[in-house]
Amino acid sequence: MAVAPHALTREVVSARIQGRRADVGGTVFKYVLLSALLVTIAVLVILLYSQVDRGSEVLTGRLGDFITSKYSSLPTRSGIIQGINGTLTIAAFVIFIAVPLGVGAAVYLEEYAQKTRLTRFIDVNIRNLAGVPSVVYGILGLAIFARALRNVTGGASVMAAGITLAVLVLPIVIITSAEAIRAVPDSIREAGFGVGATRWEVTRSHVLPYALPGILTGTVLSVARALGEAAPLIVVGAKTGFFTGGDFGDLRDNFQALPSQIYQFSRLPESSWGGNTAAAIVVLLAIVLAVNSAAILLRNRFEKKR
Amino acid sequence: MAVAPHALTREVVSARIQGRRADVGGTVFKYVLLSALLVTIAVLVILLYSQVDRGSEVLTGRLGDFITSKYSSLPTRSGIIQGINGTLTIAAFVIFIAVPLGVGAAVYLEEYAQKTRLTRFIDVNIRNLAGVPSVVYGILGLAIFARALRNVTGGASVMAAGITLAVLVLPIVIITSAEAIRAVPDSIREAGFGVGATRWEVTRSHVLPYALPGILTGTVLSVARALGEAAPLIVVGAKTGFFTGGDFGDLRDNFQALPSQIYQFSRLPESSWGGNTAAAIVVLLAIVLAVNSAAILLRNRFEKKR
Amino acid sequence: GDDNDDAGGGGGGGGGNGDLSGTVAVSGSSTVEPISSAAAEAFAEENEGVDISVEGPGTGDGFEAFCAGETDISDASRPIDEEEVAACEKAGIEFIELKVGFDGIAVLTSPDNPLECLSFADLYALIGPESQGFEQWTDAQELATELGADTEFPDLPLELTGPGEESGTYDSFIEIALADIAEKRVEEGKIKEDQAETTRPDYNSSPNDNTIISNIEGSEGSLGWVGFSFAEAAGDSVKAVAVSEEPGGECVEASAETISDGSYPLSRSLYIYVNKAKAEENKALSAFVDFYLEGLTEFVEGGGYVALPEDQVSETTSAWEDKTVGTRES
Amino acid sequence: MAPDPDTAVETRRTEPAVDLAPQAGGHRGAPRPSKAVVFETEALNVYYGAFKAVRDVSLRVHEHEITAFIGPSGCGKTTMLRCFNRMNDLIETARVEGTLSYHGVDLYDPGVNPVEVRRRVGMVFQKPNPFPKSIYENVAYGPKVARLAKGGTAMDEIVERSLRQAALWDEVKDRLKASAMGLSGGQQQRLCIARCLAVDPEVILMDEPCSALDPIATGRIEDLMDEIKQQYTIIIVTHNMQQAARVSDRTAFFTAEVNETSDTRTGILVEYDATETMFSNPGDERTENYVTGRFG
Amino acid sequence: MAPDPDTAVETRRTEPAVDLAPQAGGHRGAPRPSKAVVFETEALNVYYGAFKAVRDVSLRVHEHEITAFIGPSGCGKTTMLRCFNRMNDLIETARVEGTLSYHGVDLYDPGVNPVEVRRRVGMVFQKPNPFPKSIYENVAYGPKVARLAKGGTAMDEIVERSLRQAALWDEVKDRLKASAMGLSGGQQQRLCIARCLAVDPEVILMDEPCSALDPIATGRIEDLMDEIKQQYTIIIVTHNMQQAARVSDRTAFFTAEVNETSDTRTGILVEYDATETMFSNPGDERTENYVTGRFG
Ligand SMILES: Nc1ncnc2c1ncn2[C@@H]1O[C@H](COP(=O)(O)OP(=O)(O)OP(=O)(O)O)[C@@H](O)[C@H]1O
Ligand SMILES: Nc1ncnc2c1ncn2[C@@H]1O[C@H](COP(=O)(O)OP(=O)(O)OP(=O)(O)O)[C@@H](O)[C@H]1O
Ligand SMILES: [Mg+2]
Ligand SMILES: [Mg+2]
Repeated sequence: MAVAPHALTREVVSARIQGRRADVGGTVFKYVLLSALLVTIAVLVILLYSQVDRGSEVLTGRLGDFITSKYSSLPTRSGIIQGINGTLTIAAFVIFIAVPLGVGAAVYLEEYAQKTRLTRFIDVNIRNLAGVPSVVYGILGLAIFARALRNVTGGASVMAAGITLAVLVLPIVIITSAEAIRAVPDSIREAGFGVGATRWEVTRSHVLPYALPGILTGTVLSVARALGEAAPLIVVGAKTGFFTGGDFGDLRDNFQALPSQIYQFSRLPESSWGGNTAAAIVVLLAIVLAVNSAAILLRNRFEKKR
Repeated sequence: MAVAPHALTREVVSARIQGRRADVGGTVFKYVLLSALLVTIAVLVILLYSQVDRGSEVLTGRLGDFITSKYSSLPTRSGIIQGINGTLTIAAFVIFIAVPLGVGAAVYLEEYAQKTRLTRFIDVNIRNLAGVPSVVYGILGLAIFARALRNVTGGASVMAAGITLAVLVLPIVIITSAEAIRAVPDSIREAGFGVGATRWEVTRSHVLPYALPGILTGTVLSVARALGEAAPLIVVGAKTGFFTGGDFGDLRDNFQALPSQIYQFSRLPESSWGGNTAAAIVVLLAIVLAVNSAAILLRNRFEKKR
Repeated sequence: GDDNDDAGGGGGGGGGNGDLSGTVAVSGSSTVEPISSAAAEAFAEENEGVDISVEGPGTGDGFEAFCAGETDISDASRPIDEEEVAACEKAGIEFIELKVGFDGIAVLTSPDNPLECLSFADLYALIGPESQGFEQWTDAQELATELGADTEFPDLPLELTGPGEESGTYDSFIEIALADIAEKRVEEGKIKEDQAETTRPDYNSSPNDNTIISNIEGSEGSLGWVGFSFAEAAGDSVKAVAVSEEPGGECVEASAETISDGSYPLSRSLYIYVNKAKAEENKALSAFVDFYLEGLTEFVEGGGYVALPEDQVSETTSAWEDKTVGTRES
Repeated sequence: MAPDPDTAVETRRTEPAVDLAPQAGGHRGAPRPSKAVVFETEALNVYYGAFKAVRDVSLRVHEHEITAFIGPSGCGKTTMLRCFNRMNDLIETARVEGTLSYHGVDLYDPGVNPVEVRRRVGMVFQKPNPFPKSIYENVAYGPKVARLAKGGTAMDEIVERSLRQAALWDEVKDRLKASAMGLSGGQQQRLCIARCLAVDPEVILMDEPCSALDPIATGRIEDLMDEIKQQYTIIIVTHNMQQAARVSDRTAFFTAEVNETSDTRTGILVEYDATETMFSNPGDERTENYVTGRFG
Repeated sequence: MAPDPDTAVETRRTEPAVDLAPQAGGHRGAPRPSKAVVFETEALNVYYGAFKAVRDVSLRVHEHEITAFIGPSGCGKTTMLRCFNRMNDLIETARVEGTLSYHGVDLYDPGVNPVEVRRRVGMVFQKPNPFPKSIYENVAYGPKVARLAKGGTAMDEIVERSLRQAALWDEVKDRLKASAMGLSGGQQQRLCIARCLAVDPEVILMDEPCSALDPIATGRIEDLMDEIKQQYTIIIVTHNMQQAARVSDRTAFFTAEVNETSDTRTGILVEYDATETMFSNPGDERTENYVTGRFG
C-alpha cells in the first residue's frame, strides 16, 4: 500500500506497541468522570450522615414509639405511623395502577402501534406530561379526584392522593419502559416470529424479559419519586396537622404521607422538632432503600437470565 | 416426525393459515394497552384545557404584561418575570452541571470502572439517591449551598437553588444514561476496538452516539423534573413574596421560580388569583414543551444517523 | 355539657364520652394550631369514635375554608376581617367567636447587633411602606427622626425577614405596629391609600418560621418578626429587641407576663371561630369545644402561649354557652 | 414460452420484459415426476421504501424437494426467502407486489394470519439469532407456543430429537440450562436449525444454514435435509455451489442487475431449473459463468 | 521432539502432556525458506471463567504467509484468534495463560498497550458488525483514529481503495452516505474486510471472512489475500477445506477434546504444518479424517 514496507524488528515493534498514543482527552475525561462519581457519593454520605446525626436522639431513644405513634403536637410524643401508612398506600397505588398502565402503554406504543403521525404526537405529549410540574398534578388531583369524584374517593383521601401520584408518574413509567423496549434487538423479535409466535407471545416471552431490567429501573425511579413527592400531596389535601385516623387500609379517609409530614415537621420550631424531622427523613430513606433493594434483587435475577 | 404426514390440499391449507389461533390474551391485552394510552392522553387534555380555560383572561388580556412584570400583591398587576428568570437559570444550572456530570459518571461506571463490589455498591447508592425525597434535597441545599457556602452562592440565591436542583437530578441523569449505555451492543464496541481505537475514542464515536437518544430522554426527564420542583426551592429560600431583583443573570441574588410561584399563587384567594395561577401554569408548560421539542428534534436527528 | 354518664364507653381514662362519633375539622392559623392540636389530642384519646383533624395553613386560608363550609372551627391569630365576614355571610355561615389566649410578636435581630429597643416609629421607618429600597439601617434614620424617634440605627446592612401575606402574624404586625402611623401618613399625603395596610414589599418573606429565624441568626444587620413562641424556642441564637409604643416611651421586653398584662405593645389575641349551625347538629363538635374550653389554660400554656386571665376565660365560656354570633373585635 | 409447467416462468405474466429470455431455457433437463406445487410466485416485486430490491420473480417450489437459491451477494435471496413466510411484514419499509400463493392460497390475502404461516413455514436466519435464554428454552419455545407439548418428557424428547438432528446434541447435552449466548458461532447456527425443526413445520427456509459450520457439521446438516425432505419442503440459500449441487433438486439463480437510470441494483431471477440441468447444461451464459466459477 | 523450528511444537513446554503426541508429526512436509516469526505462542491456555476453552497451544505464525485455522465448530478457533490482538481483554470472564509474543515482544506484558496492538493487528469478526453509521464512515473511522488521513481526498482515496480491495466498491459507490445497516449479509461482511484493510495493519486476523460470500466475492477476497500477503501477515479461520488448501501456506488443525471428568470440551491443537503436508500427508489420523471429509 501507500506505506513503505515495514522493517519489523523486535525493537521497532516493542517501541510501537508499548507506546501510548497521547490519549490526553481520554485520561482527563476519565478523571472528570471519576470526580463526577465522587461528588455524587459525597452528597449521599453528607445527606445520610447529617440526618442520622440530627435524628440520633429519636432514632436511638424512641424509634419504636416514633414509628408506631400518631402525630402529636408534643414533639416528644409525636410519631409518624400515619405518614408511613399513607406512603405505603400511595406506593401501592403507584405500583398497581401506574406500573401496569405505564408498561402497557409503552408496549402498545413500541410493539403494536403503527409509527404514524398520531403515535409520534402521542409520544411527544407523553414526554411533555413527564415535564408537568408536580404542583400542577396536585391541582388537577384536587379538582378531579378529591372534588369531582369525591363519592368514589371520599374527598381528600389517600385514594385521591394515590391516584394523583399514579397519574403523576405514569408518563415516567411509559417513557423509561418504552426506551427499554426499544433497546431490544430486532433479531430477537424475528427469532420469535420465525417459530410462529404471535406478537403477544413474542412480547411476553422475549421482549419484556429482555427489557425487564430497564423497565424495573424506570419503575423504581417512579415509585421512589412518588414516595418523595410532598407538594402535590399538600395541594390534594394531606393533613398537615393533628388528625385521628390514617390507619392502614382507610382508603377513603384523611391521610398523611411521609414527605408532607417531613415538610410539616420542618416548619415547626427547629430546636424541639429538628430531631423528629431528621428521624422521619431517615425512615423515609429506609423505605426507599428497601424498595430499591427489592428492585435490584429482581433486576439481577433477570439480568442473569439474559 | 411424530406427526402424521400432512395431506396438504388447498382447502386444508387455507383453513389453517386463515385460522386465528385463539389469541384472547393478545387481544384483551391490546385493548388494555390502548386504554392505558387513552387515559394518559385524556389527562393531558383535561390538564391543558382546564388551565387554559381558567387562565384565559390573563392569557388573552395581558399576556405580555404578565410575562414581563414582577410580582405584585395586586393580582391585576402581578407578573412572573422573576419566576421565568429563575426557572431558566435553574434549567441552565441543571443542563450545565447535572447533565455533563451525570453522563460522565454513567460513562465511567459502564465503560471504565471494573465491575467490582465497590462499583455495585456505588450503583445501588445512586439508585437510592434517586429516591431521596426532593424536600430532603431542599434541606441539604439550604444547609450546604445556602448557608455553609454563602460566600460563594450569596445565600438563598438562584445559584444555591440551581446547584441544589442539579444535585437532585444528578442520580436520575446517571441512571437513565447508564441504562442507555448498557443497551449499546458489544459488537459495536468490538468493532471500534478492532480498528485500534482507544476506549475514549470508542466511547465518543460509537457508544455515546448510539446511546444518545436514550441519554437525551433521561436528560429531558431530569430537566423537566427540575423545572417543575417547588418544594426544595421553597425550603432553600425561593422568595414567596414581593422582592426587587430576580433579574436574569443575578446569580447570587434573591430569586423566585415558576413552580414555587405557582404554589404561592395557588395559596392566595382563588377568586382574584386563580387566573394568574392558571396562566403561570400554562407558561411553565410552554417552557417544558419547548425543552422537550428541542430534545425530540435532537433525538430524531441522531436516531436517523444510527 | 360534658356529661360523663356512660362509663361503659371505651377504656379511655378521665371524663370522655366514648360513644361520641362524627368528624371535627379544624384549620387556620399555624400559631393557634398547637393549642387546638393539644386539645384535639386529649379529646381524641377519650373519644375514639370521633374523627378529628387540625391544620395550620394560616389564618387567611383558614377563614377561606371556614366560610366555604369546609371546616368546623377556624383558628385565628387575629380577629376575622370585614371581607371574611362578608364571605361567611354570603355562604350563610354563622360563627361563634371565642378568644382563647394571647401571643406576642417578637422583633428579632442578631445577638451581635447592638440595638436594644425599637419604637413603633422605628419599625415603621424600617419596615413600613415608605422604607422600600432602604438597604442600610442608616437609610431609615431620616424617616425615623421625622416621625419623632431618637433611636440611633447601627451602620449595618439591613436584612429583613418576616412572614408572608398569608400569615396572621404578618397581618397582626401591620395592624398593631404600623397601621396607626400609616393612617397619619396617608392623611399627610405621604403615601397612597392602598399602601396603608402593607409593609415594604422588598423583604425576604417565608411561610416557614424556621427559615425566618435562621435568616436572622445568619447576619449581623438582620431584623425580623415572628410569633413569640417561636422566638422563645429559638433561644439565644437570636436576640429579641424590646419594644416601645411611642418614641422615648417605656421599652418592654416580650415575656409571658408582659404579654398577658398587656404591657408588651406587640401582643395580640388568639381566637377560635366555631360554625354555629354545625355545632348544633354535630354532637362531637360541641363536645370538643366544651372540652377545649374546659382545659383551655392548660392547652394554651402547653403550646407556649399566654393564657387568658380568669375574667376573660369566663367571658369566652359564656360566649360559647350563649352561642353568641358574630365578632366583637374590629 | 415455458412448456415445462414445473420450472418455467408463468405464461400469464403481465409484461413481456426483455430480461425474461434466459428463463425460457428452463425446459431442458431431465423431466421428473411432477410433484405438488407448494409456493407459486407470479411477477413478484419487493421494495424497501422506494428501492426495488427484487423484480418480477415468477417461480414454483415443489413439495418434498429441496430448492436452492444461489446468486451473488446482494441479489435479493434473503429478501425473496423472507416473502415466503411473511417475515418481510416486520420490516416497516418493505412492500411486496405481485402474487405469492402457498398450496394455491394467496399468502398476502388479508384473511391470512401471518402467525399461522410462520408456524408452518419455518426459517433459519442468515445471522444466528438465538434467544438470550438457555439452550433448552431456545428449542422448546416453538413447540410451546404451537402447543405441541406442554413440557415434561414430551418436551424433553422434542428438544433432544431436534438437537440431535441439528448435530448439536453431543456438544450441549450437559449444559442444556446454560445460556445460548455462550455458544460458538457454529453452535449457535445449529441451535437455530434445531429450533426451527422443533416446531415440525411444513416448509423450512434456510438462509445459508451452513455458512459458519465445519465440514463435519455441514455434512450432518446436509444428510438431515436429505432425510427430512420426505416430509418437508426445503428452500435453501447457499453460496456453496457444491452444496447446491449435492443437496438440491432444483436451483434458482438470481443476480443483481444494474439499473441504467438510477444506478441502483435490483435482483432478478436469471434461470430456474432442475439442479442437474443448471449445473451441467444451463440455459443462460450468466448461470454457466457463475456455477463454474468463471467470475465476472 | 520437533526438529523443524518453524512449525513444530516448542521444546520448552512446561508439561509433557499426553495430548502432545500428534503435534510431534509436524516436521514432515516440504521445508520452506524460513521466514521471520510474527507470533509465537507457548503453552497457551484460554479460560472463560472456570471453563478451559483452549489448552496448551504452541505454534508459530510467519511473516508474509497465510496461516489457516481449521477445525470443528466450538474447538476454540475464534478464541485463539482473539488472543492475537488482545480482543479477549474485552470479555470479562476471559483469561489467558502461557506466553504469546509478537515479533519477540510479549503481547501480555503489562507495558503493552492493547490499543496499539489492535491498531497493528486488525480483525474481521465472525458475525459482520458494521458501525451503525454510513458506509463511508465505517471505512474511514480506522484511518481517522490512526491519524492516517485527516479527511478530504486523502481519506476518500483510502476509502475507495479499501472498498475496491474488498470487492464492494461497485455495489456501494453510489450510496457511500447510506447506512451500512441496510446492506445485505455478504455486503456487510465485505464492508468489515474493507474497514480492516483501511488502517493498513501489519497482521490481519480473519474469522471466516467468506462465510456469507458468493463464489465470485470469495474468489476476489482470496485473490486479495494472495496479493497483500507480500506486505501483511494473515491468519484466517475457515470451514472451507478447499479455501484453506487454496490460499494458505500453513494450516493448524484444532479439535475439541472431551474431558473425561467434567464432560466439557476443550480445544487442542492437533497438528500444525505446511498446508500441502496437512492436506496430502497429515501426521495425525484425526487431521486426515477431517480434511478428507471422513466425518466422525
Ligand atoms: N464469551 C464466552 N463465554 C463463555 N464461553 C464461550 C464464550 N465464547 C466462546 N465460548 C466457548 O468456548 C468454546 C470455543 O468457542 P469458539 O468461539 O472459540 O469456537 P470456534 O472454534 O470459533 O467455533 P465456530 O467455528 O463455531 O465459530 C465453545 O465451547 C464456546 O461455547
Ligand atoms: N432492511 C433493508 N432496508 C433497505 N435495503 C435492504 C434491506 N435489506 C436488504 N436491503 C437491500 O436489498 C438488496 C438485497 O438484499 P438481500 O439481503 O436480499 O441480499 P442477499 O441476496 O441475501 O445477499 P447476501 O448473499 O449478501 O446475504 C441489497 O441491495 C440490500 O442492500
Ligand atoms: Mg442474505
Ligand atoms: Mg468462531
